[in-house]
Amino acid sequence: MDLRLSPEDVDFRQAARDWIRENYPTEPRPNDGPAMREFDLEWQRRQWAGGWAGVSWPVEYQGRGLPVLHQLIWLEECARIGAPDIDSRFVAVNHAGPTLIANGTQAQKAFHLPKILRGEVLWCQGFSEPQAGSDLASLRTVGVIDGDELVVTGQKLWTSFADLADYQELLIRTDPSAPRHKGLTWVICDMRLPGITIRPIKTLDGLSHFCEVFYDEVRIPLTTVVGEVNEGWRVAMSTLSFERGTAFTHGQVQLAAIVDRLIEIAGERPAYGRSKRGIDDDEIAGRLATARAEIAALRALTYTNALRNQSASQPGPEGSMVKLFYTELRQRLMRLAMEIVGPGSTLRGITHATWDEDYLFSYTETIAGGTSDIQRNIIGERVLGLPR
Amino acid sequence: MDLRLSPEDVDFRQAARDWIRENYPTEPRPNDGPAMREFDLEWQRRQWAGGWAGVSWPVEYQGRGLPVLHQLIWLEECARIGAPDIDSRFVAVNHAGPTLIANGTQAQKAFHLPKILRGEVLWCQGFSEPQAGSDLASLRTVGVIDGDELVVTGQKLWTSFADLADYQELLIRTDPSAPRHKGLTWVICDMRLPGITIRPIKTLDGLSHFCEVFYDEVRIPLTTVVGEVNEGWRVAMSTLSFERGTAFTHGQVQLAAIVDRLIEIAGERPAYGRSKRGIDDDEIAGRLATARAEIAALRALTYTNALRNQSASQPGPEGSMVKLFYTELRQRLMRLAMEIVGPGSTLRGITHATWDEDYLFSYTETIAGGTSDIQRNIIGERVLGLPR
Amino acid sequence: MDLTLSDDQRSIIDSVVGVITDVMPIEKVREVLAGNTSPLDVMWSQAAGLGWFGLGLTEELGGTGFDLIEEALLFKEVGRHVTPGPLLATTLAARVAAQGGAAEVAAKLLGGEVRAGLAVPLAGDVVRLVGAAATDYLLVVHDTVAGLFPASAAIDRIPLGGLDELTSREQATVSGDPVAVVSAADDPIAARGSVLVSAMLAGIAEATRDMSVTYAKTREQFGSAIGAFQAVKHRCADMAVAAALADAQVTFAALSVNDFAADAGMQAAAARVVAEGAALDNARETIQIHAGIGVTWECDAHLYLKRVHALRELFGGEAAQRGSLLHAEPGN
Amino acid sequence: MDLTLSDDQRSIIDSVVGVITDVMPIEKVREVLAGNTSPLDVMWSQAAGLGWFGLGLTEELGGTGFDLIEEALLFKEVGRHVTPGPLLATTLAARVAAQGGAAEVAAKLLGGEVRAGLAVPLAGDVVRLVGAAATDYLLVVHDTVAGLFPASAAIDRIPLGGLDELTSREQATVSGDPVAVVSAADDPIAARGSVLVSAMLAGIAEATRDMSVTYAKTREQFGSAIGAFQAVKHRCADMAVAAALADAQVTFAALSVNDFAADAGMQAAAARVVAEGAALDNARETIQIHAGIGVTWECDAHLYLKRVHALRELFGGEAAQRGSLLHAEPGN
Repeated sequence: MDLRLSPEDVDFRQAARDWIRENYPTEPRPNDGPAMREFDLEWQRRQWAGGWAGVSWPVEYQGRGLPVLHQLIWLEECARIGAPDIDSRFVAVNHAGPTLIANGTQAQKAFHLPKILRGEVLWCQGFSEPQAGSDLASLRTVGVIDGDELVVTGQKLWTSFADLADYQELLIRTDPSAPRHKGLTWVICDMRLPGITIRPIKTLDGLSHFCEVFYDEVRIPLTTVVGEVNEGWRVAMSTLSFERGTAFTHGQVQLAAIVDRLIEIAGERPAYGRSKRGIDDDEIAGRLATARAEIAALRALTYTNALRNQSASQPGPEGSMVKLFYTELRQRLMRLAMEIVGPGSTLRGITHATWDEDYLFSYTETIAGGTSDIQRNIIGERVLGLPR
Repeated sequence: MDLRLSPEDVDFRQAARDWIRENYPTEPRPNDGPAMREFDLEWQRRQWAGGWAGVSWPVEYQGRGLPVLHQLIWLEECARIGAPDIDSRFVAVNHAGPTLIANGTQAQKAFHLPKILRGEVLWCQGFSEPQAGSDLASLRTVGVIDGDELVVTGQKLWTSFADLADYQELLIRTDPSAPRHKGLTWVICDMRLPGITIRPIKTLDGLSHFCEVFYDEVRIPLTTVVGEVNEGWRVAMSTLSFERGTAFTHGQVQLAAIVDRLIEIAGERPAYGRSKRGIDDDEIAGRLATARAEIAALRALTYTNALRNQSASQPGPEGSMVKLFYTELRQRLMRLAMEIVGPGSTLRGITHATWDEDYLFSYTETIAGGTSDIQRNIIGERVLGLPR
Repeated sequence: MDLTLSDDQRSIIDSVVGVITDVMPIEKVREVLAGNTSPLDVMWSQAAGLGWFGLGLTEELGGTGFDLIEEALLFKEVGRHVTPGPLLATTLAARVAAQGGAAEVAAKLLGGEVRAGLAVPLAGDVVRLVGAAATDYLLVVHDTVAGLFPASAAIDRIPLGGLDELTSREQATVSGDPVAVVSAADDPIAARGSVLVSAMLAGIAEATRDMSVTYAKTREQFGSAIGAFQAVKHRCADMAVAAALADAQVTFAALSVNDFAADAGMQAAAARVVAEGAALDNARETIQIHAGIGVTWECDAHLYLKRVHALRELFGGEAAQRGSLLHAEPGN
Repeated sequence: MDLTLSDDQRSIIDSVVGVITDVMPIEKVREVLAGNTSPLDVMWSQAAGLGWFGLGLTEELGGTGFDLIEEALLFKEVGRHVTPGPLLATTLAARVAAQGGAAEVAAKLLGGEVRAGLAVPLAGDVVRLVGAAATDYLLVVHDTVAGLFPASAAIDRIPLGGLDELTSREQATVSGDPVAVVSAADDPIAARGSVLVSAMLAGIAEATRDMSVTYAKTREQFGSAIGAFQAVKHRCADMAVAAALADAQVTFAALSVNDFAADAGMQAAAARVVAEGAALDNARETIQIHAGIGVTWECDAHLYLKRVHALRELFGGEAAQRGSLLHAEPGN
């Protein structure tokens, strides 16, 4: 084992750092709407043009084909310099792309993969439903085969960027008579098809992070089915596993930045409602030190998982450990931040305009993408082998 | 609502305090064995002689017939002055007595109740078994009716003071064909009957707090059945409810004493492995302050439950709240104590000879009498009405 | 000692709940949140009519003659229903006015004609105004003294953000003379305020427990109500324990402070610590148990969470209680 | 960067596990606990024969020429098996002797002829001896310097209690001259020691996780294995996360300290904090998951819990790590 970067790794890091510094968008990112879409796609296009898109995507699909370590380095460098988080591009680049590479037809790959890397399209995810949250397999949106089309009717919930996306990873029930996990199908849904209605959902921070999507007899060509009809559960699970691997690298760098900033603030003023400088308050200082230790350990675990699993065809359930710990740590850290800066602080937030928004948003993170309880079930059952 | 004691209450408190101060045993309590039994029974006898036994037992059973508030005052005064905890007398005075009063025959009451109050006998409990811990209803010790006797064969576990007790609250299966909770019977077992073997269990603190009890065709008269044959579950549940009511009053006063002592120690020296005086370390001081707040609230909850439920025929499941919070708080507090005094401290412990023993013993408290998980099940299902 | 509710106390609770469910149910709270203040005006006149602002004030001073415990029962319901408006500040302000010799101002406050906001002292004359938007008086509460000022005494008002959209926050400087002053030795306004904040927090802890339990009984996943899963069930149990402790301790604190008991300071501090913890943890768990629904604007969970943060800054938060707790003499 | 085990590293682990399961399985640990030291002597000679005490020492100095990471792998197994005996002190003592010019003493330590205990500096010359009973040398480790003394240098030895019956504790005064001294600038003995303590703690976190998972799969209550209940399952999941974090961070710390990396101090401190938390929490949960069984002397859970407490006092506990963490420069 060796932590030191090889000369090639060091060169890659330096080259990445130099290129990002020269090229990342420094103007403020629009908060939402088409302007944000355009901003994010432009940044993706610039990466493509610079030869940095798809660092660890296979070369045959125009990726760089580099090891996962370089992917991690790339993500860390982007985050450290303050380049935009992958955010709206996440589903396309980190979900849909890898899923198509693993499960798509030649035609699907040829059509979609270049559009993704070149920054021409955004994707969104369509898994959860009102009655199928944690219990994803109970979803009810149905697809009826009619000739060479699927006719889809139902409702999806918690779809981020549905209003900005071109395509959707859509999971539907195609065999209502089959057991829960059987009879599901994973299709590529064009978000501009007739019969689709999108409604943003306002979240507790006053912003809209999610949408509801309604499907009224939406006709989707059968050629867009990924995997086989009624094989959708297997395809979806592989997609979720991708999410739980290195997906939180950017966020982890943000956590480190949050702690750096909190230590700085604690060195300047008393914690909210207290009398001593935050850093001189043993309780505050102890919690900040522990947070830094936990962030270091989370990074070590992310690297360990990623580097040990790079030969595996898809990430294992260990990704749930990173997701669970990362989101809980983030929420815990934001609660500590509230103790230090107090509500209504005029200090600028780290990932949102204000610390209040950063704080409130952290409540969504232990829920979105599978609640902490669901992650603990996965760890207990799939990593530790405990009975259901 | 009024917190102030009435003149009668104040008089009772003063009289109790005066009497206890004059009469409580000040010589060190033997650690175990017949000497401890004799010590505890002698203290019970002295209370009887002084007219203080069974403060809230009904007058018809030679109790004082006083309200539960006086019972709480009595327990607090005993604990504050440092009189012995009820400990080995607990099952007799707080379990068996109330259970017999509620469920016993006239003959059973006439025979046993005076012996209990007068300090002639100790009782122990025989509910848990190796395969029936949290899942009490799965117990396997069988009793077969043979003429006017039950022939009992099996094994009980975690029986405190089995080696010192005269009688046992014994729960056995008398109808193996009935569903789990049916077919159990609650009998009074004379611990000197032939066929009983008792083996002490050494616990993690190096002491023996529990015993195993083996029954090999032990013949117990049917006249000792409390309630009806196959009605034992109901009787046992009433007994467990008693345990979860005011049973922790002495312990709560001990908690307060532990915090007092820790604050004193923290004012004299640095916490273990740290550099400042404990009381000047904001983290240590904050945890001590929080502990004191939690102890105050636990006392308030105990009083509230007791005084509001005194008209109920038996304590409700709310007692599980006190049991859960008290035992978890005690363990948390002992972990804090280890942070302050460190392992191997030569300072005297509060309830054991050393802080180490106090600390280790706290691990048994969240388990004995129903684990914290079982308490949470009871609160969830029986207090909040959540589904099983 | 008596810890059961008297008939009077039951009527007070019933009456408060009646008014709130009638004129300020959660839909109306959301109207206020959206900027429509008329439900607040309706509630205000009813509250004044029923004597809410003088519940704990003697009849000679224009009040109803009850005690702090009855006020605590009222404010527990206010917390439980995330009721908006400067109810606490106006109640305390009426008390200060009445006892500080400003009988006319007291009468107006008690009668609902005018309202007061709170001013939390920061440094020198600089204060943080909390819930003081559109109020006529400002109550500045120090540990040792409480002073009532006309709203015009606050100059250089700068609006501040805050988590709770229903509680305004501003920074300002207070200048000029108070219309009434009461020293803590005569009447511990800060201690009463803190107990009533604790009561609101205890109400929030109970409301969020109830919200979670109700949802856990009805929401189905994996073929059964989620309350059947231990992860949810045990969390609800912990919420119930926290709420029960907070409620019991608030009662002890209210009675102790009212009686000027020797351990009143410790009891009030304990109530604050336990109630803050219970309210914050329970609000947090309520969001988590409601999962996706829990983070939406339409779910009430965030209203509770945000209110907890708004309340914590009044009359000294958890850290400020440490001294009273560490140096407490054993009670009786 | 490479985070997979090399073949050499796998062999080291296999060999260590082989020796321990052969000569010091838990039954033998309990024999040592009962006062029979012969299993310890057998283990000691095998350990010396396999080069455990010089694993991280260069071949010129009599070692095997591996690095701190290989020592960490060894001590993780030592932690995992609650192996008794002053293995860590002897390993570090051999290093100090070899580098401090006491070649003969180094050879005896490496060869298993003599053993060393640790002396934790308290104030002045007063130390706490840990695991120093029946040892021939004492290693006194300060942050800046480590000195090796003959056992006779410790005078006024007073036995102290302690939670871990397998680790002796005494108070003593050290006088006289060291046989060897190494400054931290040349070789950071305290940092290496702390990393190896973290490795033992990480091993304990894994062992207790495994013990709990195994029990949860086999113990039945209410008609199913208790691991099917979320209360148990989720606790096991949290234990797994804690153990995985500790293990990963110990690896980063060992590699960083060995490389004299710029962020080595932060990495080592982080490993210590995370591993202490994981070991203590997991040991605690193991007792609770085993319930009644868990608090018996026969259950191994308490051996782990007590060992955690014995390890925490070596080379600066959690609170001592704060400075390194708060003032850390961002790493690479």
